[in-house]
Amino acid sequence: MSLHSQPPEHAHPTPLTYAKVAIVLALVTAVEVAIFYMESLRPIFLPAFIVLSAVKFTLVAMFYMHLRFDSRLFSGLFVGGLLLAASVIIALLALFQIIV
Amino acid sequence: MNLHQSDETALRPAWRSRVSPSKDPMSHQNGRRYLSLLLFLFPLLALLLACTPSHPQSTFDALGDVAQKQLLLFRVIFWAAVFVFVVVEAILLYSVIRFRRRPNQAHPVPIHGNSRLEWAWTLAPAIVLAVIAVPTVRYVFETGNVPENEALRIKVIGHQWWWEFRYPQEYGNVVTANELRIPVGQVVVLTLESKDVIHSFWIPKLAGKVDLIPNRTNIMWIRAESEGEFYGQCAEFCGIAHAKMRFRVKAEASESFEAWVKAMKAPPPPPGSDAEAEGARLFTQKGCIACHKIEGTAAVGILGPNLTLFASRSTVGAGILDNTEYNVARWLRDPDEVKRGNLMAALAPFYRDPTMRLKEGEIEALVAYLHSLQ
Amino acid sequence: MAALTVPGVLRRPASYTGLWSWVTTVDHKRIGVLYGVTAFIYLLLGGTEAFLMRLQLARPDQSLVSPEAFNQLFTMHGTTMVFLVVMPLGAAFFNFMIPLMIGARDVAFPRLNAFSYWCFLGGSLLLNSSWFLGGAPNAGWFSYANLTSKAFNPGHGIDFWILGLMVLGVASMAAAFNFIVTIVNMRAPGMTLMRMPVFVWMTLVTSFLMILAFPVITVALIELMFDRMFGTNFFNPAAGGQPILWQHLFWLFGHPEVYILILPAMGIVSEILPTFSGKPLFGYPVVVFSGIAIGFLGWAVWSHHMFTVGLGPVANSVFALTTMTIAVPTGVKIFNWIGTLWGGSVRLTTPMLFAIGFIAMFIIGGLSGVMHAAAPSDAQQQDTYFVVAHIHYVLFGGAIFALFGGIYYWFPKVTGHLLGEGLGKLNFWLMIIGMNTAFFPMHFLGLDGMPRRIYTYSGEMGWGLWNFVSTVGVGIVILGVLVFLWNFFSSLRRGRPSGGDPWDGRTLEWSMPSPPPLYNFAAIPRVNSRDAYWEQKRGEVGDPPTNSPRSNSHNEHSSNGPIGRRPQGSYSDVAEAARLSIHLPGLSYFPILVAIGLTLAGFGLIYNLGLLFAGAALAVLSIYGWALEPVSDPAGHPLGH
Amino acid sequence: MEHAPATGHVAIEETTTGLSHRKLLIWAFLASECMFFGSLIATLLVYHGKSLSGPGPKEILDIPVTSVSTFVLLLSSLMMVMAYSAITRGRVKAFRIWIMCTAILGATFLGFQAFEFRHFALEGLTPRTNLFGSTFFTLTGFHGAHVTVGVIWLLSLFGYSFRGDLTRESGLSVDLAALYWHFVDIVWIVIFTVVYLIGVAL
Repeated sequence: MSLHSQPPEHAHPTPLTYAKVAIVLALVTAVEVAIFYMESLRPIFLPAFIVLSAVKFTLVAMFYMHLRFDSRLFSGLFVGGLLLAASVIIALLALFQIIV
Repeated sequence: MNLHQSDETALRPAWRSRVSPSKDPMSHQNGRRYLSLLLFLFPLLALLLACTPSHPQSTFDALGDVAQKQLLLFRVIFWAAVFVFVVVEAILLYSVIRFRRRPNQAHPVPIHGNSRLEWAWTLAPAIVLAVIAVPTVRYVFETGNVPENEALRIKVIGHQWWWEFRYPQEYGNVVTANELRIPVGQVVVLTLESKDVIHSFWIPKLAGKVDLIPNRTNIMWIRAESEGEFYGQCAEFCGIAHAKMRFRVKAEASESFEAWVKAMKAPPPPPGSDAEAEGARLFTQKGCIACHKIEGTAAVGILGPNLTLFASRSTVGAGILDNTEYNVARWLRDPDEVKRGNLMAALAPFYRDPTMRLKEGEIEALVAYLHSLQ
Repeated sequence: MAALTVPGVLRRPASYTGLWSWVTTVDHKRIGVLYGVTAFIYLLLGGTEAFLMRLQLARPDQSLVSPEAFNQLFTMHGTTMVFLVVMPLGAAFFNFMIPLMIGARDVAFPRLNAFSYWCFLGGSLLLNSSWFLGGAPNAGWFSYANLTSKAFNPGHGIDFWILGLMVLGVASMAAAFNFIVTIVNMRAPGMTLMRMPVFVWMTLVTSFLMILAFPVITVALIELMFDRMFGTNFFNPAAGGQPILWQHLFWLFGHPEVYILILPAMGIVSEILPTFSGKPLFGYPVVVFSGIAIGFLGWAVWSHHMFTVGLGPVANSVFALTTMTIAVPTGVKIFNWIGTLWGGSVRLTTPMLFAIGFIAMFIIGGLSGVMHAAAPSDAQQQDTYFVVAHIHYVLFGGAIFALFGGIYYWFPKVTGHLLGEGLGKLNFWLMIIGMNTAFFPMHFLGLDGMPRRIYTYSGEMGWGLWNFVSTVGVGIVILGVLVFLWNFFSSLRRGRPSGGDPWDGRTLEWSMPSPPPLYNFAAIPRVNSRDAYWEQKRGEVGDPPTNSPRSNSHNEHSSNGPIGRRPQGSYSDVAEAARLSIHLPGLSYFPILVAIGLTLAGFGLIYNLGLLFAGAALAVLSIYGWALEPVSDPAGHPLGH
Repeated sequence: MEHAPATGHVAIEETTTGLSHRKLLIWAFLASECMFFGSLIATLLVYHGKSLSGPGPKEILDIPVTSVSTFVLLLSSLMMVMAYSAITRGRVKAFRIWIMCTAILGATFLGFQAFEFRHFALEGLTPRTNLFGSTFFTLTGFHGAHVTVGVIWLLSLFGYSFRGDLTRESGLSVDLAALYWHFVDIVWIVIFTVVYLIGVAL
């Protein structure tokens, strides 16, 4: 239980950090699209897309949504919801035999 | 966490602890205990009365492999549950009665918990459940997986609110309705499909239910160990006439089963009387043939139940009425009165339009014809 | 923020008396009362629906109720009892008690709380209006696709069901968000998580279940609505749709929902038992963690409602095992409750009888639950009266008993009067005898092959006797409820005055007068232990009660006993709040306006696009009004003088 | 997190955790939204490749166009943090510019979506066509509805800033809108990957 967490830190990212994150996000998106058009990479499509979008997801959540700097309670709430949603998706895919 | 008291403290009755006067705004009465004992005896007594296997859909009277396995598992869990029930309710009642507030009683010792006890009563149910889990998983597979040996495969199709049974090619693609005939002692694999909404196929004495779901094929298997007629009923709510979506399963010796298959393929006998001939004519003229099929005649409809060898069935209206002349006439006169919502009453022109109503004489002729089909 | 009401349109309401003060109230106690009274009316309605069904089934081949009506009755009975009775009765206690138990002056978002109630009322009226607008929904409270498709269900009943549930879902979620924030963020100093009363804990777990489970049913409802209204194919077999997707989504919500219904009940029982045993709750941390564990496991068991849809032996085994696992934390709770009684000084007051009745009945429901967990034998029980027996032992013998216990326990706190004990005990015995007579025979019926949801059966089935007994049992339950109503109305004004603390209570709500003043706590108490108020009274552990409510001016009331008929939220309370410079949240029109807008939009989706836009516009404008309106009146104190 | 600058006093409620009520609320809300979009995505994936008739994702989705709109939405997130950063530093004018940019980019994204929906309808894919149509339009439609709500929220904040309602003390109000906006952005990150890239490729 991390409900009694430390008061939030005040080390904000600067606009420069935000811009850097944006550049990374744009690059990763570009890489995704590039991979998409490389037929030779077809076998690794699925893991590559999942990893790359997870990277983007994490960057936005950690920097733009300040989860990295904010109370752990917020991270707990959000990640909890996220994990439950992911488990539901995976369980349904298994039950409908899309994945085994 | 205050889990440091010893067992003795935890279990020491309150009235042995500190005694000092205290006031209680609510006075209490004695003598309720016998009432509450009675209360808990009642269900057990009732249970003894109820477990008589005289009912046509009793799950206690298992006459097929699958139902027997399910019943055996039920009995195992039931007795475990009875044991837990008796022990826990007894302790509950005991502690309520034993630790009733006595006059001039002090505050009891404030016990916050006991970690050894907590472990014990976490493990106890876990162990009971582990014991139950083993046969459960075993029977999930035994009842779920179809036995390997040569089996008769019958397709069951659920309709609002009747059943269609289609036999495989080896049995001449025979199609029948609301009465499933199977050879006794043989594994029968049923593939379950639905034409409209979800239904559930259930013959309590032979096997637990499996659903029939549109756009999906389910499989179940049954094996009747003795000859006889078994009751079945749709178990998934499927609309207005759900309560009247019943059927029968007839398990018979393989010779008579083969004979029935052969008879199903033969054309019907020529009319034996004027009434039967008139009925046959009406069956065509009134349009019955648009929905019903009778092997070897002009009736080739598929919307309604196949009526080949109708007279050899025990029931009419999907298992709801005995197949007597009176009941067939009743059904023909006003199907909606017998079975509200059924599609024959909704679709057939002579029920939709009051001016086209069947006359009594016509009904008699139709009954005579239908009962000649055997 | 500048003071703002929508200029020239709405003056901010200022009256704390009269009908409008109830319409515009944001006081958690009043909202709790509104929730409780509304839910109880629906209990009477749902009970009437049940009784009509029982009369129809009392003998074979009866035709008291037409099949069409029967299908509507069981659909609405289930929907009503789940969404309009057990959940809101729980919400009534959340509302009234949680702030008092954690030492707060109100909930975190008072207007959101009011909105939650009005949405609940709007959704419930939307749902029930179907009775008069062409027929109630008729596909069961689970409304399995594709029986709900336009093709098989052309009327508007299902549309009312969909939209009613959506609006009710908004209400539940609004309440749940509010209680999460309130409990996490508004506890009195010293009230750590592990000092919170168990009822508060169970409310927290329930709230999390609500905010995570309701989106799933919302998506299912949206898909069903789109299928019916716009011709999409989610559950359309002809286009390859899978009707069992509905079942998965429904039970993904539906099983956590079962714990949404039962966890608050377990919380109430965990409050009543220690109070009347004179002992702290046995194994508090274990009880709390079992509650959390039940909340988590509730997500991993939904397919046990689907053992007969042919998921295959592997899936059936997995869900059978996860389901059995739940029996462990449940059993642990029951043992700890018995441990609380053990060695105590048990006072068999009415709330205590209901709490003990809860345990006794819940054991039966729990054990039949384990029987259902065994997938193979469940294949015989699924969709039979055995399941009906099971859910009624859990939801009637369980949830309703605990809620009645809660009503008897907290009625004096809400009204300042005790409910009559004699009538209370009569009420209890009638209900427990009645429910066992009504529901125990259903076990036999189910095992003797009687399916659920059939409007009639033929005499040859041999089900006549037990059905008759069951109907008699429901009659006895109804007598019990009538006794309760008699007790309620006679005690409301003439019941014995209770004073602030009639039961020798343990938790903070008993430390204040009854009914509590508008602002709850004149001085926010400091908490040093779990049974904070016992500690103050007995001085057993913790610090001496220096900064406690005992020492504030309001305790004169409670030590003087009854406070007569001081109406809640009276002018004197408001003046007193002003004197103590307590900022009360201001009254507001906007919560009810948003709720009306949503409800109208619901009707609009069924009947008329214009109405839809009008409702949506009202909701949006009111949300702006809400956002621009300061929480408390900036004039300094809420009287506005 | 209250981004209280050293000088300004923030009228924060005294809370048990030290966190603001509203911020706790929005995070709980976002957790709940995860389940909402999770269920929609689950439906889409369960029906992936199960349509009985065309057109499917391979025939109809246009990766280059959607890549651009994805980029637009990502860029709007950057504008949003800049707006937030500006308001916490008390630069109201800069805030107005950034938040307007965010709203415009959001609206541009919606424009792309409207174009896409219309184009698909002309190509013969509507919500009624097949399972893909039903699941695709419902999922992306609800995402679009969230973006629309976000744009309205942002414009409202823009408006408040002229009433003097928005000062550096009310950074929290912007923070809440920002969290919502970024959430909508990351939902799109998932949708772009799952529906578009994976949907077309596999």
